[in-house]
Amino acid sequence: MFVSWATGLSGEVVDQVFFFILAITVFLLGLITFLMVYFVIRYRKKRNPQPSDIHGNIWLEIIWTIVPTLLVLAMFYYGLTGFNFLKKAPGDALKVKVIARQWSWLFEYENGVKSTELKVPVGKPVKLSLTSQDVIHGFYAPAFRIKQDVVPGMTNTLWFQPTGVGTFDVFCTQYCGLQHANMVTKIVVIPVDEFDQWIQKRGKEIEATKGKPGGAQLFHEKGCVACHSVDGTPRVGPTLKGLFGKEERVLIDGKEQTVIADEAFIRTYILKPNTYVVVGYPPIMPPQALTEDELTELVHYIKDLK
Amino acid sequence: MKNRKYRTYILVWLALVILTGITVSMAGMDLGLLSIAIVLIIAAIKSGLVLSYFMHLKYETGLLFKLMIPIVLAALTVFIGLTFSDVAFR
Amino acid sequence: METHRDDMGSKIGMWLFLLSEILLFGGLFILYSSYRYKNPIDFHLAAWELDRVLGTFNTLILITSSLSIVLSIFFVQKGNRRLSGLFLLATIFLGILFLGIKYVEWTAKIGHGLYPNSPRLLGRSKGEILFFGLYYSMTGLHGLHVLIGLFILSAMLVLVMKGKINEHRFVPLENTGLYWHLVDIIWIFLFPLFYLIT
Amino acid sequence: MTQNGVLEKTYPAASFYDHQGKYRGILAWILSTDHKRIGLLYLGLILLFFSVAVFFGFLMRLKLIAPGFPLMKPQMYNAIFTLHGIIQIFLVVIPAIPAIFGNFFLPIQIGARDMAFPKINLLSWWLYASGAAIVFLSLFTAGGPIDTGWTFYAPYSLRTTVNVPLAVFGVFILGMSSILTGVNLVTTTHRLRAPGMSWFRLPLFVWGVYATAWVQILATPVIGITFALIMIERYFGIGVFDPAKGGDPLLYQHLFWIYSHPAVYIMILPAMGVVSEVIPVFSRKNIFGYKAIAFSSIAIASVGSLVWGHHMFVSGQSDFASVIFSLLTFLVAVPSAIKVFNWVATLYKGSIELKPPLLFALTFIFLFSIGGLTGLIQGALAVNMHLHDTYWVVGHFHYIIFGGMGFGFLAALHYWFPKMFGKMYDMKRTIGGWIILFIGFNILYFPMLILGWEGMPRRYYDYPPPFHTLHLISTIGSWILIAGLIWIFFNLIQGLRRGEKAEDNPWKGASLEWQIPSPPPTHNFEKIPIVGKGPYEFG
Ligand code: HEA
Ligand code: HEA
Ligand code: HEC
Ligand code: CUA
Ligand SMILES: [Cu+2]
Repeated sequence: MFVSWATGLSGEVVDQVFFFILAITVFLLGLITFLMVYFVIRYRKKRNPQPSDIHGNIWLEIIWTIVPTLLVLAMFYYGLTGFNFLKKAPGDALKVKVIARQWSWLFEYENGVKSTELKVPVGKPVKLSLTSQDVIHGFYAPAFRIKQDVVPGMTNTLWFQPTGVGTFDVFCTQYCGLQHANMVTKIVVIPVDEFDQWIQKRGKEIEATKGKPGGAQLFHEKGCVACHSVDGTPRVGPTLKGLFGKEERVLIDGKEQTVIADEAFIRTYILKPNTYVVVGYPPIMPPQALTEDELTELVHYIKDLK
Repeated sequence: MKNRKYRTYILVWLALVILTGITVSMAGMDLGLLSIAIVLIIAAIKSGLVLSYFMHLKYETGLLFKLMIPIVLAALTVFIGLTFSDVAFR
Repeated sequence: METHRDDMGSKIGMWLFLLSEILLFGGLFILYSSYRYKNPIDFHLAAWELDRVLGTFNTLILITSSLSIVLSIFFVQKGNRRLSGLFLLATIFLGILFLGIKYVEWTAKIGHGLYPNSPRLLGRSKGEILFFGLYYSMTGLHGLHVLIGLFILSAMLVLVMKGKINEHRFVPLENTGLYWHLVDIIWIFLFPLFYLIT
Repeated sequence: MTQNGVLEKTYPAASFYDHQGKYRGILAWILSTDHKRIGLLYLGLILLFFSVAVFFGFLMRLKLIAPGFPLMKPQMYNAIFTLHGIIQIFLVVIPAIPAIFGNFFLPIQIGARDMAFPKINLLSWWLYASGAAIVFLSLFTAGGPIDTGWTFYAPYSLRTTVNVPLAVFGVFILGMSSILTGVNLVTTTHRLRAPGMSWFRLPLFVWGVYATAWVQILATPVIGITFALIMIERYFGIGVFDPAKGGDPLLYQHLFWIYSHPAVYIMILPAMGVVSEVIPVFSRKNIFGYKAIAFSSIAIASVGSLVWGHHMFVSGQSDFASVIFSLLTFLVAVPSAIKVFNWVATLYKGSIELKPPLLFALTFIFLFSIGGLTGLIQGALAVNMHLHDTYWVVGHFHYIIFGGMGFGFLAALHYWFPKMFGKMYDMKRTIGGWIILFIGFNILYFPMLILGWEGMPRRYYDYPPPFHTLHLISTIGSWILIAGLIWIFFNLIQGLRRGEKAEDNPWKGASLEWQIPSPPPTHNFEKIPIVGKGPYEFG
């Protein structure tokens, strides 16, 4: 029934704290509920017609001030130790940059390899540094019990250490607009040698293209896929299949017009999406920071989507 | 007694003008952080004068009047202080 | 049944309202102090661009208007409604003068291309953008309070002239005074924060 | 029972309903400065908004009944949870108890004829009504209903194309209404207490509302300026919250929560006051630890203003701040614990009659405890990393707001119903409705806690299939719950229409409101009473 059992060191730490506090609270809830029900039955009017006049008891007040204070301090302290662990990444951690934008994730490894899924080796600490290109997002991997908001203008960090191989969910937990619920990806934990092979292979590919990825790859990496399909199904944005040369109904400054989707049109659209709005779609496409090369590649790719 | 009050008001006004003069001339000097402190202290003195004489806080009786300004100051200090526990340690 | 009158109660109510006004500006002070802390140099530079002479002048105007309203209350309590009215008029005049100078200041700044979202401002450092963002919103909010104060003062003037406010019943005027002083106090802080600390 | 025999019922009971004032018809209500009429005006509007928001809650649950359930489009869902949150928080639970029952009963309980500023009281209601109208108006302007969540986090709220400025302007107006109500309540408590009504003879409801009123005065302006800045930002682009211009989005969150965390105590403190009122009356016994309960209200109000950062543990605020805020969060739970223990101790050796008000009050204690204890769990730094922005939080605050404040509200309504309307409802039927409500409530919200622990994020219009079962259970719970709610309110309406005439003091309460006729006459007291004993000294 449970979706995600804890995994990773962080998962174990958080669960310990969780169950510690849970135990105390369940006990207290049980106690209060029991007393409440017991008193209502024991001292109901029929059985106890004459109430006793009790105004209070200073000793009881002191006890039930001090005991809860001690309990909450214990909870705080335990939570703090876990927090200290979660916040201090070991120095030898594998470093990965995480880029969030509406509504997709991109992971960038130190050797320049980019991926839309987070592939990591088992048993090694991984340190993420998270940045956002537009609004606030939240990086959340429930199985590892870790979460960190991704705030534009700031670089936040997070670390975890997987203890077993497998594929784990990543959700976006900070509301970021229309497709917030679809801003999901995976953490794929694989054996160390498999990971090394993968990253080297991808690294070589990058070298082969001199760090210039092709259009198809850019289309994924820049997050276009979050909103555009290339197979004809409309998503948040219109499909880009067969776009080139099509006559497109667009709003320019609020006025509806027909334009031909030529190269200039596509270029402008990607650089300054607010210039046009395709009729029938919300005006929400974010502007992209692209180099000239990347732009050319992308436009080529879109032109070829027949 | 009433007339004395009249004179008090004018004196307070004079004090305010002089204090303004001091801050403005102070600001020309380059004392770094110290000048921020001095300028703010003078502003606090000025508002203290306005509060106690012009706004009569000095003459009001009752716990509520005595507590009001401390409550607000405490609230503001705490709000700024706790915000700074983030801003200054990030 | 006659509605009973509680002068002390009205005053307490007014003070409570003023407390909430202080915290309204308090929110802006939180922002100001945080951004100043993060961008000390930019704030330093930007403050040089404000006109210190006009600022000082405006400070003196508000201080003096505080005196005149307090005198207006003083005279109405003594039963001299004519003098009270005159001082009220003086307060209103000073308030208008204050807003006039603010207007000159703002138009000069806007004329220089320094206004929120202006291309010139966006070309500057982030701290300066923030400084001017805060400058406009804080002095703007303060100006709005002065403006509201002016309306209330004018209403009071009418009441004093009609004799509705007199030596037996002057709490509304006192409360107006409290409000006006608060506006003054806020300026006492705004002035050094924006014009002086450089 | 009279307070030292001073209060004699010598006058003809011309209730405030029959009062002939300047105006007739509807105007006699919406222009009335009688605190009781204003209280009922609030009641009407709040119940209206509440039913709208519950309907939205129902729609959300329906959408979430199965993965990919095609009830509505994503944008629609996003707008609905936003409206649900805004309406419930700003239009319903924040004003509910202080504005309805505080208005109606605080003056009576302290022996006053009206509030300190009756006209401002009326103005507050008008501001409330206009603020609400503006919020609703924003739904129909260009761009469609707002979709930011009730938190309006920047920079999303600055970028989205919907009409955020108008909506936050509406909330701004609501804030002004709230501040004025607070000013009125504090002044009334200070100035209009009847002779002999010393601070420690005040009913605990008055203490609760009094503490709340201070929070309203001191915290509300902060959100006022925050929302004003959002408006200015949208229209002029000053940049204070916009990271592209150097602004810091986290400062927006600080300012937002500086108000919005204390706001949760605005919701709960008056409800706690109600519970402190109901429990002694139905156990026929003085409240256990009067001063402890009174002071803990003040403690909650003041320390509660220092913990806002627990909403930001994973936002990227400094670790130092997180540690401080977590510590303070745990400490503020202690006064709540003190209250709970004192309430339970009051039952000890009482002579208890389990009538509807007491039933709701005890349910309050149970559900509030669950809500509060889940709050402790997510207040622990390490655990919050996991639970933040998941359904656990959704479960927490529904337990504590609806289970707490909601049931406190129902307790208040059933306790004072005979006094307010002069009619009695059918108590047996209330109990039937309670059973359905209680079962539905737990089926609806308990699965949310598990869902959250399993990692289901909030504000998701869709979810992966493994979460299906629990969502399904929760949705079924919402139907049961709404059935119970309809049952209970239907019963009250029946009571209004054909209930028996209520006695002046059906519960044999000792506080002042029970010493005057039901419903009260326009000026409450013929002669201002002289108070000679505490509010819970029976017999
Ligand atoms: C009426 C409203 C209300 C109240 C009273 C509370 C009360 C508390 N809340 Fe809650 N809270 C909300 C409404 C409320 N909350 C809302 C709406 C949100 C979400 C906002 C959003 O993001 O949209 C939220 C979110 C929220 C968070 C942030 C979660 C997140 O987003 O990550 C946290 C974290 O610490 C928290 C903690 C607490 C605590 C510790 C209390 C304490 O005050 C509780 C005290 C009560 C008890 C402890 C129970 C009674 C006592 C006993 C049974 C005796 C035993 C007790 C001890 C041993 C101490 N709340
Ligand atoms: C007071 C506040 C309140 C109330 C009453 C409710 C009532 C309900 N809520 Fe809630 N809800 C919120 C406040 C409230 N909600 C907030 C603030 C959010 C967050 C929004 C955001 O993320 O921005 C939220 C979010 C929220 C979500 C999560 C959305 C998401 O994250 O995707 C869901 C999902 O099912 C939900 C469901 C429901 C249901 C089914 C009901 C109802 O159908 C339940 C019926 C009512 C009761 C059980 C109450 C019992 C009785 C009374 C209250 C007495 C009457 C009282 C008065 C008239 C005051 N709500
Ligand atoms: C946040 C969602 C989103 C992302 C990410 C996004 N787009 Fe768009 N796109 C849209 C929407 C919505 C429209 C149509 C309306 C509008 O916003 O103008 C659109 C329109 C377009 C058009 C015009 C289509 C037509 O039918 O005329 C092109 C070309 C385009 N996008 C390319 C891209 C490229 C290339 C990328 C990635 C670098 C990208 N988009 C990323 C949402 C997005
Ligand atoms: Cu990205 Cu939610
Ligand atoms: Cu909180």
